Amino acid sequence: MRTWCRVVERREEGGGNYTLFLDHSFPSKPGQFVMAWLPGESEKPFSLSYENAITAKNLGWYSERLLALKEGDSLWVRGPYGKSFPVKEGAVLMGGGVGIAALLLLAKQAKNPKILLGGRTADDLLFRQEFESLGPVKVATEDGSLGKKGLITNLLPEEGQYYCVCGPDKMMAALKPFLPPERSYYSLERYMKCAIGICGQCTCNGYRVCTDGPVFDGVTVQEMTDLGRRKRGKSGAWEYL
Amino acid sequence: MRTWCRVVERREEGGGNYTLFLDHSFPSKPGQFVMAWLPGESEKPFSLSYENAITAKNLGWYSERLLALKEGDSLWVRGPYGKSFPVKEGAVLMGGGVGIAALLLLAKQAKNPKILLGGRTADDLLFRQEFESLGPVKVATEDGSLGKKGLITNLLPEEGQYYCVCGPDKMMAALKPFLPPERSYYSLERYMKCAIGICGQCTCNGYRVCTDGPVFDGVTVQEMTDLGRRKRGKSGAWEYL
Amino acid sequence: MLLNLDPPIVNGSGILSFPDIFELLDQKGATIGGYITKSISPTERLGNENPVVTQEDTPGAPLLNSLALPSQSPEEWVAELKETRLPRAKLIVSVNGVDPKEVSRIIRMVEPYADGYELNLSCPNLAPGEEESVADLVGQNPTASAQVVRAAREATEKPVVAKLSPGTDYVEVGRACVEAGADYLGCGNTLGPGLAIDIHQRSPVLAGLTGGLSGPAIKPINLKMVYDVFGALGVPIIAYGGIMTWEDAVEYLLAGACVLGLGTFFAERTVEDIVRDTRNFWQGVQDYLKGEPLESLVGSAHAMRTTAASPSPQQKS
Amino acid sequence: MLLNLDPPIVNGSGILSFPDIFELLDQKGATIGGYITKSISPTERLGNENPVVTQEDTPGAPLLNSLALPSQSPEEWVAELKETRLPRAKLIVSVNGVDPKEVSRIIRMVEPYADGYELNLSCPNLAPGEEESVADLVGQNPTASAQVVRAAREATEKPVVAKLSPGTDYVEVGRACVEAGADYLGCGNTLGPGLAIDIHQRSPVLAGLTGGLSGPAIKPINLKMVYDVFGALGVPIIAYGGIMTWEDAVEYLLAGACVLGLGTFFAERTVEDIVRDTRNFWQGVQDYLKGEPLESLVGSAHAMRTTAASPSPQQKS
Ligand SMILES: Cc1cc2nc3c(=O)[nH]c(=O)nc-3n(C[C@H](O)[C@H](O)[C@H](O)COP(=O)(O)OP(=O)(O)OC[C@H]3O[C@@H](n4cnc5c(N)ncnc54)[C@H](O)[C@@H]3O)c2cc1C
Ligand SMILES: Cc1cc2nc3c(=O)[nH]c(=O)nc-3n(C[C@H](O)[C@H](O)[C@H](O)COP(=O)(O)OP(=O)(O)OC[C@H]3O[C@@H](n4cnc5c(N)ncnc54)[C@H](O)[C@@H]3O)c2cc1C
Ligand SMILES: Cc1cc2nc3c(=O)[nH]c(=O)nc-3n(C[C@H](O)[C@H](O)[C@H](O)COP(=O)(O)O)c2cc1C
Ligand SMILES: Cc1cc2nc3c(=O)[nH]c(=O)nc-3n(C[C@H](O)[C@H](O)[C@H](O)COP(=O)(O)O)c2cc1C
Ligand code: FES
Ligand code: FES
Repeated sequence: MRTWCRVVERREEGGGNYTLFLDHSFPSKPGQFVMAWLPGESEKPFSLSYENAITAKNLGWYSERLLALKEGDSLWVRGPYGKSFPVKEGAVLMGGGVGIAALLLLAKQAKNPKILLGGRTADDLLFRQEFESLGPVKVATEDGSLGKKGLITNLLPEEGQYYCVCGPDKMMAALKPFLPPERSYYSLERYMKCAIGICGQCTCNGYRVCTDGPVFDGVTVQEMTDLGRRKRGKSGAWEYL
Repeated sequence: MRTWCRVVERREEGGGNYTLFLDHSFPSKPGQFVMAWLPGESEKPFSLSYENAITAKNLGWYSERLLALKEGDSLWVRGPYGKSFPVKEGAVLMGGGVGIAALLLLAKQAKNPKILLGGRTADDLLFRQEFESLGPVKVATEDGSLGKKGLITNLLPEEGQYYCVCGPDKMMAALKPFLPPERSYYSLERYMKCAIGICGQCTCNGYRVCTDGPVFDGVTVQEMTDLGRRKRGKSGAWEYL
Repeated sequence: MLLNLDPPIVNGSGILSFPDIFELLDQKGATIGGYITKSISPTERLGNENPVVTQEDTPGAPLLNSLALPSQSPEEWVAELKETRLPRAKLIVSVNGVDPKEVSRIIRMVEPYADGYELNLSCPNLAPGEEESVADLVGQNPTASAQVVRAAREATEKPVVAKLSPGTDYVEVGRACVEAGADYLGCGNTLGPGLAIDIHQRSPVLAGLTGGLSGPAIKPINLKMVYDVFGALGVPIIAYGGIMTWEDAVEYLLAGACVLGLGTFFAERTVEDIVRDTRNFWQGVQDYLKGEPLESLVGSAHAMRTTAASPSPQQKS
Repeated sequence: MLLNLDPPIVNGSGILSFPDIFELLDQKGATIGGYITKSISPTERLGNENPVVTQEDTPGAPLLNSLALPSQSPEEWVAELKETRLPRAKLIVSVNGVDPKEVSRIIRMVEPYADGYELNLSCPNLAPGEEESVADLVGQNPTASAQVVRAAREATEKPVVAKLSPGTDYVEVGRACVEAGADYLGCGNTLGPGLAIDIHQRSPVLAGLTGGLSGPAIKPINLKMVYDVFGALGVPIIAYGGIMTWEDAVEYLLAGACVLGLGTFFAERTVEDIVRDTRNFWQGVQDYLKGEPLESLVGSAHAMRTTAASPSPQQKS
């Protein structure tokens, strides 16, 4: 079930984000995720930023341990899991925070993508330079250090065939009213245990994010009253955002 | 593991032999066998005489029950199992008793086969007419009722590229000295339980007939001191022939 | 009292687990007649740290899980269940059978929202001051199991299922449960537990060390359990253990089950997959039955085995 | 006393079973250091009628067998063993541990031909109608098991293996066996037994009704057994249960085994397959070891689990 990987490179991406390149590739579709196991610690979900890499930010105890890995250290990976973004012409990619990591593979595969990035400060705009080589990039920062000042919503409207969003729950909930449900896709994050759809831990309005998602179409997301509102914690109890 | 089959035809072949045609085919190579289960009775090995049929003679309690099956009755079949005869040009097929059943598929697939049959009496020469449509047939009967009087060895020498033999142990042991080991193949019979090579029941000089056979090359058979001499009975104890 | 599930198909407790998932599946038309909640504990439990599941890559390998019964508090469950609307299916509340008093307290709390109960007897049988990891299971002990069932029986008139474990003296435990008032026996929980070791890490994979086995690998064991329990006690049985196809379902019905529990079945199946595959699953059972009532199938593998020449009981088309 | 097998690979008893098969494999160069006979009973036993094996078509499904210990008489075994020549491998005689007196009688009879003994303390699948399964009780009972081991110990100075069953209190039974003089514990026999039902026939498949489970499906259970027994008793262990690949072998070594037993591994493998695949199997273990002695691996999954940042103990190439 798990592949034993070694870290071949730990790349600093700015804003406290690091990419861990592994000695294995996980052939996957853009938006799919893997479970990364650190023995003695835990196992958590991460989007594939490259087919052989995950990108994380030090947000808590597990990501701290993860980002302490050095070249040559071991990590065990299973997956990829879940549904992916459609890969078509005319995608508008909208990312915030470390959620941006889920969009890089998509930007590489979709024809003529446009990219909108949001963050507190310029440093948070993960992979900005790489995105710029793939299509037109617009950015918004809360502190105005780069691009438009304010939230990513300030970059709208933006013409496109379809919209692919990944970022914090609150950001996605905020974007929802601005995007056409039939032509938009959202990648969600929930606490995961099994990642194979049996335990029910990762539910958002009854959809299991690990298996029914993490990418959902806008029509489904339209009905998700829990988006931006609550997630299940480790016991299963609701935690309100 | 087992396929539920129904008998679609029970054909009398003469000499107390009957062919049970089934509603399932078992794609197989000539010489392979199946295990036929009659619930509440037993499960025993039978060569495929056709890909959808087995042919048996009433030789004891199980074959008696088996041949009591009527059109529409059920039989459970697993397999095919085991190694097969080579299918090439210039085969000489030599069969005796109900062992002849193992040769019919071979006669159909090999180019220009010659067929030698032996039996106590003309009635024992299973599938004689069918073989005659497939190549030149010579027969020997112990009572002289058809062909040469005596044993099948009396039909030798016979020119051919290679020799395929199936019959009672004693017959095969008797033929052994007359045939070139490098160009001959023998199909053996031993009491079987698992038919998948684990229980060891069906051994002949350490070879498991179900998995290493039932078809063995002449070089291997040359060394088989147990051929025509002894078989393991149900407890595993040797029974001398 | 019977559960009257239509169709008689449920999820295993701890599988899917939560009311919002049940609501979605029921609304989307999954062919599931009853949903069983995650087993509720007396207080909130976080369960084990990840990894909580592992499985070899060989197809058909057993799934090992060491979730270790995470649970919201009963109060939080009540809040959720209050909001739960299942237009078609029944809701069965699973309760961890740790302590008779707590079982009856939990049942009284959720009683307005439940159509029935399942008691998970595969919980640590805690002696006072005893650590959870060293305790035997309640389900290994007929007396302890009966006490839990009796507490439930006194707290509700709704159907009560006592869920047994393979690897216990399940006929005797089951008998005690039935005498204490259980309407159904659940056969059975996960097998084992078993172990998986990562050969590169050189240590056990699961954070909880060992995990219970589920999936097709355990079917012969749980099928025998159903066969034995039906043969000895003849009570209604909910079957769990490697039910993946309608053929598996029919095997369990013939052994003596009257309700089919799906667990590992749901792995890697999306909502749409579940809607389609549960429909096909149930259709497969229907096609097999060819109009014969399901009840006539239940336990019929216990009849004398037929002999060679007699035709097979089911006519082939 | 130790068996000194080179390599430490054996067949499981009842698998391949007979001396002529061992001779052929040894002569053809199979990478097997010891061959274990079919378990010998005090008198001839026919075993169950066919079918004695069944398995679902799903890949990885457990194999069920109900051979029910067929056996030549000890006299016939002696006649065979007298003729047996294994140029390279050791010969281990398996004895059904039914009755201490019979065990010691059988051992004395075959003593000139055996390099060691394995005592089969339990057999989950006895013929129907057979008296209350004595063997089953022996394996579940530490005292009865110890009596059988003691009888063997008094009859021979050669290595004695006590083969335990999963689903018993195997640590306690194992402890009693070691105290009674067993040199090795075998972990373990088949799991269950389990049941398979033919849905068209509507009856159990195996003529013996139920059958013991073997193959990859049981690996997590028997692996835990090895882990538990090694952790509690620290004695030499022969592992059995779903060992199909060198990775499985390494898992068992890490759990605490020092000898690897192959059973279902042999299914559908010809002599040539066995010669090639046992060589590759053992080569896989060697490659993993990269010169590290095998002994240092044994039981090393019991060490403290390493933490995140510390590098994996095995250096990857
Ligand atoms: C499908 C999926 C894909 C994911 N992909 C990535 C990824 O590519 N990179 C990545 O770094 N993480 C990703 N995550 C989140 C990741 O699994 C962990 O939750 C994250 O690493 C924090 O874990 P922790 O134990 O370090 O922090 P925790 O102690 O669990 O959390 C610390 C704090 O950070 C907050 N937090 C947790 N995750 C996030 C987040 N993703 N964004 C903002 N705040 C957060 C928590 O709410 C909490 O307040 C993904 C999650 C899912 C479900
Ligand atoms: C690989 C293999 C293929 C086989 N193919 C066929 C087949 O195509 N057709 C078929 O009828 N049988 C075949 N057999 C034999 C078959 O499995 C049974 O042994 C046979 O049907 C007799 O079983 P029974 O229980 O009726 O008789 P039993 O009571 O077992 O035996 C009755 C008597 O018949 C003798 N006998 C058993 N089998 C034979 C035989 N084949 N030839 C001569 N004497 C025999 C026995 O030694 C005994 O004396 C095959 C066996 C093997 C191992
Ligand atoms: C991940 C997981 C969690 C489970 N949690 C519970 C639980 O909380 N309560 C319970 O009674 N059974 C629990 N079970 C057991 C299942 O309900 C079911 O009895 C078992 O998995 C056998 O069925 P299966 O082979 O179809 O999965 C759990 C099983 C799994 C795989
Ligand atoms: C067909 C068969 C027959 C067996 N007969 C015996 C036996 O006679 N004595 C014994 O101790 N174990 C017997 N066993 C158990 C095996 O030796 C082994 O312990 C078990 O199959 C687990 O290993 P595996 O999963 O590799 O097959 C038998 C197993 C099988 C499959
Ligand atoms: S994490 Fe278990 S269902 Fe998604
Ligand atoms: S019948 Fe079992 S090995 Fe051939």
